[in-house]
Amino acid sequence: MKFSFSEEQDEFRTALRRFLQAKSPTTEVRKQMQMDQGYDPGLWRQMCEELALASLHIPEECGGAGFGIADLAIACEEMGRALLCSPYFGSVVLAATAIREAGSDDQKRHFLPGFASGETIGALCAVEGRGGWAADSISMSAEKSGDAFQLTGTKSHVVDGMTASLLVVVARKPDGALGMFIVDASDNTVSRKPQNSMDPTRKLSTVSFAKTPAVLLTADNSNEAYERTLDIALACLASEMVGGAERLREDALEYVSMRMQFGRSIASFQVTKHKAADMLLDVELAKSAAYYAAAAIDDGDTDARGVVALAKAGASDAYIQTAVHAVQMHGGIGFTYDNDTHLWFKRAKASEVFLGDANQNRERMLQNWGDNS
Amino acid sequence: MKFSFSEEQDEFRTALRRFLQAKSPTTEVRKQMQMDQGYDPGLWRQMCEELALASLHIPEECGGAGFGIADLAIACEEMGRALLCSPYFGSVVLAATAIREAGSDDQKRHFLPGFASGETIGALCAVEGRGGWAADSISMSAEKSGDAFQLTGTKSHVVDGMTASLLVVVARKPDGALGMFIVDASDNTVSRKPQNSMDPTRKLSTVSFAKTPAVLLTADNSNEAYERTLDIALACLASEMVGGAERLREDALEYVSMRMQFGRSIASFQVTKHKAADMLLDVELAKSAAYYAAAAIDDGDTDARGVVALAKAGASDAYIQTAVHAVQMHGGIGFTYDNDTHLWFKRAKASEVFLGDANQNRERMLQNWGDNS
Amino acid sequence: MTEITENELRSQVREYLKANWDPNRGLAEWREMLAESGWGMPHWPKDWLGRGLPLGMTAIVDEEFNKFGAVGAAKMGIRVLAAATILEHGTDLQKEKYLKGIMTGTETWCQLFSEPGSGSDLAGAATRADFKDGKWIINGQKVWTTSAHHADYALLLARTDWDAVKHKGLSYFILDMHQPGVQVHQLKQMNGHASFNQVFMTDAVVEANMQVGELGEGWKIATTTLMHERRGADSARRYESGTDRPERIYEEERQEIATVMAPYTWYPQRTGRVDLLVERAKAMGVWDDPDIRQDIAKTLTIAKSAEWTARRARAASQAGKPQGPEGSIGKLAASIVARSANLTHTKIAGPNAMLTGDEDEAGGVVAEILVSTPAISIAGGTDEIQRNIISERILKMPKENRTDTDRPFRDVPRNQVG
Amino acid sequence: MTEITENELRSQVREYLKANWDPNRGLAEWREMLAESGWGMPHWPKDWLGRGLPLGMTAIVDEEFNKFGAVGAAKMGIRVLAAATILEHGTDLQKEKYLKGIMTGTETWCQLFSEPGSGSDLAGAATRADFKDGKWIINGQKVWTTSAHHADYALLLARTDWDAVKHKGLSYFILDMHQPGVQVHQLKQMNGHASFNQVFMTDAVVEANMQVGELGEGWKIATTTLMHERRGADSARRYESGTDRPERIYEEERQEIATVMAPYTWYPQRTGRVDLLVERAKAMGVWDDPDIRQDIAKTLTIAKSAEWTARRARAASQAGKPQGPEGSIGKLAASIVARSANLTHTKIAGPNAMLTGDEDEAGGVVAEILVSTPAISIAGGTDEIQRNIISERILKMPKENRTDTDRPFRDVPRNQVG
Repeated sequence: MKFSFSEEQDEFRTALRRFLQAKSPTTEVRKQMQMDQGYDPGLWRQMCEELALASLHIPEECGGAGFGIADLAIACEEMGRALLCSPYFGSVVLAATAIREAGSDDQKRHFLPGFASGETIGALCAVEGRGGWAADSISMSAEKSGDAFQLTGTKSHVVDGMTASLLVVVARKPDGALGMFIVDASDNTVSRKPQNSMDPTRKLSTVSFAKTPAVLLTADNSNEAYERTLDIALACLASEMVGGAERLREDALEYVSMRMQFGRSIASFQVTKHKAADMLLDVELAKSAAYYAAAAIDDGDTDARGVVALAKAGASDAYIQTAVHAVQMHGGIGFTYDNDTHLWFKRAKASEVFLGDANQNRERMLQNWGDNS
Repeated sequence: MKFSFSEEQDEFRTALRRFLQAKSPTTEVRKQMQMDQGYDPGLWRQMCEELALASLHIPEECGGAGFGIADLAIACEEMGRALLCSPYFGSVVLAATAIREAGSDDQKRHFLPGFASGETIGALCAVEGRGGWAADSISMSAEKSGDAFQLTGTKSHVVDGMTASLLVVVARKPDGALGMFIVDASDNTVSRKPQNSMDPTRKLSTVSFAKTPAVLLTADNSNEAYERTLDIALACLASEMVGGAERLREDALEYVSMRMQFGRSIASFQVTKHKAADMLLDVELAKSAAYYAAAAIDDGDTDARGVVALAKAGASDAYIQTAVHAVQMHGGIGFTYDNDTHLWFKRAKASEVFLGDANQNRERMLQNWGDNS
Repeated sequence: MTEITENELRSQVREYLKANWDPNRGLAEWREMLAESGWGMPHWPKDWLGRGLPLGMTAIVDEEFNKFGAVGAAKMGIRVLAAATILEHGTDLQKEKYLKGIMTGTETWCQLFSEPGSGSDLAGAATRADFKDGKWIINGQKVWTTSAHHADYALLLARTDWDAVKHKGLSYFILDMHQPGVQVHQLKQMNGHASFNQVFMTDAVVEANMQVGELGEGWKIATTTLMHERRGADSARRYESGTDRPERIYEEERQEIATVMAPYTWYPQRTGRVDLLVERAKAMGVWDDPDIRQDIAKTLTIAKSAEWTARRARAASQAGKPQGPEGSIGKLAASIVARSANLTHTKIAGPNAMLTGDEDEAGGVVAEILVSTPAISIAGGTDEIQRNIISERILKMPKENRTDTDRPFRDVPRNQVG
Repeated sequence: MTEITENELRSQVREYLKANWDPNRGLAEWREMLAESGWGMPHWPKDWLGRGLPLGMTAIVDEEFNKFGAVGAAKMGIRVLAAATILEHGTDLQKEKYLKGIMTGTETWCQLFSEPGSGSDLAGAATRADFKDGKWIINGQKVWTTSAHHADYALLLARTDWDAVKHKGLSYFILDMHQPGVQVHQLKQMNGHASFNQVFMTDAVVEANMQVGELGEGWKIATTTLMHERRGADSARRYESGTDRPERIYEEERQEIATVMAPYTWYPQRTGRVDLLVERAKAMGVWDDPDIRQDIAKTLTIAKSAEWTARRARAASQAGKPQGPEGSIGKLAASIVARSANLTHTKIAGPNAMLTGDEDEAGGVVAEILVSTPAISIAGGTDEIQRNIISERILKMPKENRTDTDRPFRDVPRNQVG
């Protein structure tokens, strides 16, 4: 379903949007983003228990709902729209996906039920320094220690790293290929430090390991499990971004429709109208790509990786462009802290480079471009 | 004088503009562009004899006026504005400059007076196939033959190649460095074929050599003479391009100011006004860079090469953007053959890649970027 | 109209074709038979060469024709708009006179709406129709007419009342193109093609009974014509290639298609031909150039996103869902795609972007792209008009204050056309 | 005013400074002396603390002061606009009362023009001034005020006639900021700084003799204030760093500068800091990345071109030539440069663009760029207003039809401000 959603999906979206409107208004976003923890555990429990949101793409045999990435992406889109403060992306989209893609059946059955119920909060540790998410930027190596492994070094830009109880660490196996390793976050060889994040609604941290015991996820011997994890995360991020972009677009339109200048509605000025039309175009195009990308993963398309990268590159450009326009359409008030526009602007800015910027994803796109795409 | 022109320069520009308005209206441009020769020899004689246009940057001791590149660039700007059909760029800007930069004093005294008087029409043969103007794309090698050299191979994209009596050919010397060689165009080992040019106001051809005798210009042993020739040509081209862009901008503005739609002047629509403002910005910025670049060469600035490349990159983007806007502002009529807009549009299109496109010139710019630019 | 099931319909068509189809017949003869039987335009009324079938069922008839390899009625070009307009607003006399020639393809139509003086403002038409001695005398100039040079009749919008407001003073006529008062000139475009005509009318004559609908209702009727045009844009202008079978009727059909399609050979190029980018980059040896790769990827990103947006819109309409905004932005997106593709093709071609015709390595295709894409943001509604429409109809933003619709048209400032 | 030659002037200044300058004096004491001698504001009239020198000659005085290392009169902030306005439109009483405090720096001023309800439309001010019992009673809200929280006086634009048309109902006042009816709140921006204030006036009082110029002429006077602001924008807001010499008067000057400049520490960042691009790319190890190089070069191209355009404008005005269009596009160009620089810095920073404050490798500077550039296309006239100005004033295109200037202001639709 690359071009439409099922009735169930539409209903799911409507219900979730209503839920987030009630639970995550910007007053609540502002409250959570100023706290270290960065989210409301009560709300998290409600999300997981009442709406089963953490279980969406986790296989049924692991306690999940067994839905596809398209469903996960709907959840992300709505969360991006509401700018929900939550460990959802870090734990469900990144960490759980990594285990889903790299874990053996036993490992999945052991770890994933905790994610599905929301009891486990995980985080994916991939980036080193300023290196980014690309596989070839990752050099931490896992030392063999008896049957298990030991990790040493520091990961940065770890989303929800401070709140996670379980860490999935990307590191090189003795054979040089990337492996993903499970680490208990409470191990006393693990030290964590919050990073000052431009987007305070998404908490980042560094995580350091010093001969930390780690369990290799064993289902996949190549870099592929990590790459697939990235694909899924990129598709979800693209959806989250178009959700935010659409919200910005709608709010800016509402603002200019309400405001007068020179004795007439600001929305009546032709340049405002044309800018609003361009914003609609930007957001709708990015949306179509995000929807297509998530469905391409579910459909197992051979060119899914290229298409996903396209969606993220498109979302990067569209989100920040929309945010810039949205501030501008608000005029001076749009640059103030009390106006909500900057909350999404900062998410747009951080998302621009999260999981690779538009340039990098365009290159990833062409390297994985199907002939018949 | 990077930021202003002298009174003499202003007067020169005014006189030349008036001359070209009279001699090169678009009716004349349309007439010349349909002919093989592509220019009016009578007008060429008048330009050279009455206005001494071909002599501007040729040293006084070689029969020239001994002016600088800034003056040459003014001429090019006005010719670009008028879309003059003339071998000026091919002969004066490219070929004469090559001799000026690479010739020994004797050689200059021998060849340049003919250029200055307009009797000699030259052409620079540099490009091979689809390779472009960059030095490392040129591989034709000059064979030593006694005291002289012999050339074999084909050059393409030769501006005014069909009408030239003297050819300057860029080829590799036995030591591998680029040399520039003088060839008599009427030698029976030289064969020429017109290329079908997108911009019919600037004629292109291929020129083939078969053991053609050639004289090396001997003042410079490195690639530098060719690179300096390129610098000067790029600066002149940038000026020519901003001249054309400004004309397009003015004509489009005049058109919308004259035309009514929905019972009001098209120029009264806010989006038309804002587009016109953006066009002014584009053209003025590109103009400033073109002026600065030409003066930087005259001033012998160490970062002149980078600045010249900047000017061409800026002009490439500004000219085609202006042309696209100009067609659009004319509406359907702007897409017709009878309307003049397309004449400049095609010049803009061809100029976009002439002497390297914007990407290539941006790279050339950074490779030659001064720290204090 | 009695209800008919799909299966019944299919077997009726098959039966008819089995009995009558013969590819060695002449095209005109065959279409005469179709007119008589009603199978050529089965959704037309029974009284008027059709079978009164619901429009939704014509696809079934088409399918059966295709299975049989049978040629259908003439449907390309303006003729279908003419038929729709005449069927809806025409008199019996007009239906009698024109419908058969339309469907058999023996008579060709063009549309005389746009004027050089009014551009995107179709309702600003200033061609005069004056009633003198029982006839309409037409004076004025039309432009952007496709195929006027071989058209027999035209749908004409002309002003009959200069004291009425803009939209109320226009009337709708059928103009016989074969008369001394009608001069047709080809209008050459910047890409060298001549897809359109200018039509000059100097005391051209329309008989009184060739006026369509009520006097002063011309704009309303033209709007329905335009609606049919938009609806049919996909099918009428698609690149029909016919079939290469050898029999006589196919040969005649191929000629017909070639004539109708002649003005459109460059249409694929005005879209920017994103489909050629990767192939051209490889052919020119720049597929590994990182800067060009970025340009290609950027262009592909908007092009694919636009394509998927169009498919989202189609999926929604097929599912009977209310159409979202995604349906209205296609035209504007196409402009952006074409512009981006133009610049990327230029960078890929490098120095060869300066060449054209047979010098161009892609046989002239790339050069044609480079000088054709500007059309896409003008033809069929400029980008500016599209943005007006999107902002007003989709985003419900206020309309521009109009000063041209509230006064007699003669008092509205307008362009003088030479 | 007697003519004086440049040399005479120079020797007069030198003589005065030789006799009086002492860096160990207090700043206030020294400026009292400057006020008395007329050397602090030599272009002010002789009767009003100046020497009646032509404006063009003040640069010579400044030069001599600089050579001596002598501190001049207080010139930063809104004070120069206040002085210019009072000198031009004020009463003798007003000059008497305010000019000295302005030039000695002992009293600080702010400007209360903009309102939350009218944005770019300054003349749409709806703050009321009602005349009651011999005083003006002010009610309303102002915004985007710099330094209101430590200002002593304000230049105030308020509406005195609601039946007059928009531009004719405003009057100009001097408001004493130290009164209970005036409340100042800091206005925090999205980048965390608080450079501006909101000012709430609730039955604030202006004595009758503190109204400036004629009643109803407020807009006209405000326009001259704004003209002075634009003219002085370069000098008043430039990043004065003072000197680091140890003597008392320099220390006091440094404190003064620091106070005035406090709101502006992030101003360099809102320009996008093109100057840091190459350095940051090298520091982050991406100077060889071809895609990033293109982005850097694109940004540098527009930035340098804009800089050279500004210098062309300056050269023309210095040569006394009529200013061409190049003078009017600087503000708009700055927006484009800042936007491009923001995106390029983002790509250079890579993942670290997600960090801020001390996490940012450039000590917070890059992060501050990323969230500050949106201000440049809004503050001091939005991009949209700039484009209106360019098209109307430079390109002479028609003005937008106004519906707010031809009727009593009370009938003009406007925003309700909470």
